Amino acid sequence: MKKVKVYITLKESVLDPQGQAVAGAMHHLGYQEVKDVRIGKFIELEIDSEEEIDDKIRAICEKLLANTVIENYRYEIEEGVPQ
Amino acid sequence: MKKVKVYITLKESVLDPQGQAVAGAMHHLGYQEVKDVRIGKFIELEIDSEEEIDDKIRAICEKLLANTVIENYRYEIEEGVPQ
Amino acid sequence: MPLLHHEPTPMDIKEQHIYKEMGLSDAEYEHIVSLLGRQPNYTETGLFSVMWSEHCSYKTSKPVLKRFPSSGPRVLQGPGEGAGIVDIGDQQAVVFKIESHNHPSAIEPYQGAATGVGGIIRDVFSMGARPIALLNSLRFGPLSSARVRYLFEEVVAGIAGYGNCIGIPTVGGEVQFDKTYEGNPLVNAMCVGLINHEDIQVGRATGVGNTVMYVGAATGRDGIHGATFASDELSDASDEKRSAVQVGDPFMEKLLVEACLEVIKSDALIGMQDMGAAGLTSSASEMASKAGVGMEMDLDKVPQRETGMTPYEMMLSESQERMLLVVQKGREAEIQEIFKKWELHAVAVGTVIEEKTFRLIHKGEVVAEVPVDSLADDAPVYHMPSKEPESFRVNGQLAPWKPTLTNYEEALIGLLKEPTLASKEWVYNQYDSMVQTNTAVLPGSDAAVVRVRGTRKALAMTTDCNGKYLRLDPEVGGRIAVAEAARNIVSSGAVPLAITDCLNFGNPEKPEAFWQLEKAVDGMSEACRILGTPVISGNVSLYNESRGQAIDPTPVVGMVGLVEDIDHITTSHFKAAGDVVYVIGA
Amino acid sequence: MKTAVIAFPGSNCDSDMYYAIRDGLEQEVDYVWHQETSLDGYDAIMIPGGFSYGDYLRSGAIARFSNIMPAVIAAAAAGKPILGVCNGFQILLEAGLLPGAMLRNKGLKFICRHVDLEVMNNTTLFSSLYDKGETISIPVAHGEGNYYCDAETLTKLEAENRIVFKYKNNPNGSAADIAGIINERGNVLGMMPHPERATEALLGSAHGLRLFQSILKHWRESHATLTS
Ligand SMILES: Nc1ncnc2c1ncn2[C@@H]1O[C@H](COP(=O)(O)OP(=O)(O)O)[C@@H](O)[C@H]1O
Repeated sequence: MKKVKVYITLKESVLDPQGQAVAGAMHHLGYQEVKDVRIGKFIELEIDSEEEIDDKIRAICEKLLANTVIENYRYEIEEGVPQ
Repeated sequence: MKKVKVYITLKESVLDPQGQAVAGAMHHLGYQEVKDVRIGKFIELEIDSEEEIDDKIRAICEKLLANTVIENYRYEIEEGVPQ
Repeated sequence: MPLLHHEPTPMDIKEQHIYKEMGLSDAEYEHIVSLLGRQPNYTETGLFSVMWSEHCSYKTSKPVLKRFPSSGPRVLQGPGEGAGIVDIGDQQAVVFKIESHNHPSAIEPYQGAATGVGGIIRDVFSMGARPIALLNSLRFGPLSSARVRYLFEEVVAGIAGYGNCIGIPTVGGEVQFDKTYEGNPLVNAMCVGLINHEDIQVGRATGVGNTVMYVGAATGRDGIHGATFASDELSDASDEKRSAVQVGDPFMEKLLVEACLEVIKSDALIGMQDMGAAGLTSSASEMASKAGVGMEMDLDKVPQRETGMTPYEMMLSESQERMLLVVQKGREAEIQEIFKKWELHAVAVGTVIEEKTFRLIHKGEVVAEVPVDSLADDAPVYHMPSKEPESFRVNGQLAPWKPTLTNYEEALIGLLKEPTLASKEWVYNQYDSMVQTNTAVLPGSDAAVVRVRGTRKALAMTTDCNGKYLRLDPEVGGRIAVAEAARNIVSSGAVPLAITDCLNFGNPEKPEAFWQLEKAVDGMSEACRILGTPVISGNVSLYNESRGQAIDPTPVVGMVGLVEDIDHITTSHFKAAGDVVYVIGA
Repeated sequence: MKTAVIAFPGSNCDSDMYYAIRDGLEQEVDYVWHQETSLDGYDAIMIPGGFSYGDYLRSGAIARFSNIMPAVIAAAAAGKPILGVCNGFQILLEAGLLPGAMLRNKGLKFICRHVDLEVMNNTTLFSSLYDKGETISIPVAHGEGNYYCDAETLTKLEAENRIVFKYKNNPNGSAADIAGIINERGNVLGMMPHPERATEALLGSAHGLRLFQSILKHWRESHATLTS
């Protein structure tokens, strides 16, 4: 069993309305020092497979987890090395 | 300027309807080997402050970013060490 | 940091035919050179390319649209402004328009549909009206395809996501499935608003010296036409960072609606227009051209979401949730005060000038200077060749076909299983159809009915079109589309008032496709004349093709009717066992 | 009875609540903008539905930091009736005035339709004009209405009879079919269904009106004892 962590972020030029609203809330709360907030997804998968695991994860990310028109993704296997 | 990465995950005791739906979709696509999917948030902050940064981040997380009734959080400062 | 690419020089544009990548023909480019008396620079070429696009100039559809009847005793505003307006008595009026977002929805269905809803809402509240209802008309390929199911699910979610958040009820619509739409789904959104006559306002920039203000979301590189990205300077690496896809922010738009409706009450406001397709370029140049004046804008003042944006990028950006206002000189602070309550900034970005010129300044230099009318009015108008398709002649000679039915029960069940005929509850249960607490007839009947609070009146509304009929005979099909809408309105207890339409067709450069467009418009016009329902607004979406194959002609009709008394409201459901069922009509 | 309807940026059922009270209940009502800091002079406080701050991050997460919220919390402590509907319920949860949290609907889709509720407790100031066990039809309209609380909290809610409404056919996956709960003191009610959308037969149901009438009845009774 492998634990896979997937990080999904909006592409740089894509508007992040959530991040903007949260940054505004932080300023309102007195945290003026917060300059920028971007909100993405953090997905944990448990996969019972060793073979071609990278291919599988990439396929899952592109088909299901990330919307590659507006999002980027990266992943780590176990507590392993970032891609 | 520090870059802070915050990971928010649902507590284990809380059912994750979205994760279940995604797991179901993966099985449907033929990825039977995916056993469990949990969907959380990945938030990137830029903070222009050095002092008491841990205190600030913890406060921001507990007050705003995470709802500790259902969620856990952890964070990393810069490309630093996980907490 | 984004790449600061070097823009082609006027000479490059001419010699390398860069204008073609932007969608301008050789003749159009030559015409621009003669209007300017010189070669346009990159930014200027961009301005012309968007303003002379079919989307902004209606250059091929204009001669056809002229055939629509567009006036009537109740019409207060016909086609040409953000939305049309029809009087409903007691100093009130109904404002409505439909618009397509087909191509963006095919690329990114959730955001494409969401921003389509956002855009049509801005068209309505920029007239000064409070949006009171949304409708939509959707076409997809057969649900047997996984891609189609994905598009369907995401489009519906996008419509729901935007409309529910902003708090305008989505009260009706239609969804059909047919293989003609497999590669090219249709996503048309309609918005209906209510206005007091005294609040009607138009997008004009009158008053030399008055201030041009920018409100709403900051400008990013989103939505800049894909084709114009295809220049050599842009590498794959920059492509990574750039997305032509606009993301909608319904929360921002909710603030904009409330703030703009408050600003309307201020006599410091001269004119207001939303930044829709072609963003700053079209809103600014149209407002100036209509008022017979010019405009000078300082692009450094434009709120920017990204660093290093060029004038070209700012002018062509289609970032959502932005409005352009013209306000009386010296009264900017009053306007800013109103927006501040809604946590929005209003920024002075320009001035109305006497000289009928559209002038852009960036980092202290004039980066574009063109006659304002050349952008807004001088676009070429094309009278496309039209040809009756061979198939139409052949079909006309076929003997009528009658199905032979043996098992009626099976046939009925088979029909009811057709996704196009089946219940659309799965769709409309995702839409908040009740917010604003005026929806007297919810989705599921012939037309939705929305009460006019404080009166005994209500408005009935529907969208309809059956492309199959138009494929067989566009003229008859066009008539049927209007007549079906009218039947839905009448059977809800209302008198039809007027229509808006969205002409979804194939490539008009093909004479057969253009013929379909003409014939459909003729058929719709005839039905509108007979029913007394003028066309008060609309939208044209041409080039709906995939792999060279055009969709069935699909001129979606959005009709609104007036219920004189809420006691007249009627629903289509059977009410009680033992009631008698009549069939009326021919 | 004078009622405040709190409006946050992105609230969109604020006017529905306003009209339900003005036209349905025929009582005095004001909008109170989130930047205000006082609720003095109001007898009842309504936190309406909508998408405060776009419901970005989590429903109600940002609104609960508004300037008006300390006044809401003080009013709750003073025993004034506070009703949070839909987004208003979510804000009350985020603010800790009611226990638990909201998850996304089990089916992951937004749901808008009339649902049947069972009145579990008709001894509250919000539900006294209903019969216990009565079925009422009230619309829901939400994407995150799947009520969650830990087992201990649930046991407590049940033992203290604090579940005021339950769904008859749970549309969203809520724990124990919970549609609305009340605080220990009995003056703060949070519910996902929209009673303000069910105050006129023209709109499909008037079952929600009795909730507002219950609040008014309570106010009249307590007012009468105070002044007599
Ligand atoms: N996309 C949609 N959005 C909202 N309501 C819809 C949508 N599609 C269908 N409906 C509603 O479903 C009902 C039935 O629609 P439809 O199947 O097109 O039947 P018809 O056009 O014959 O009335 C109508 O009330 C319509 O408003």
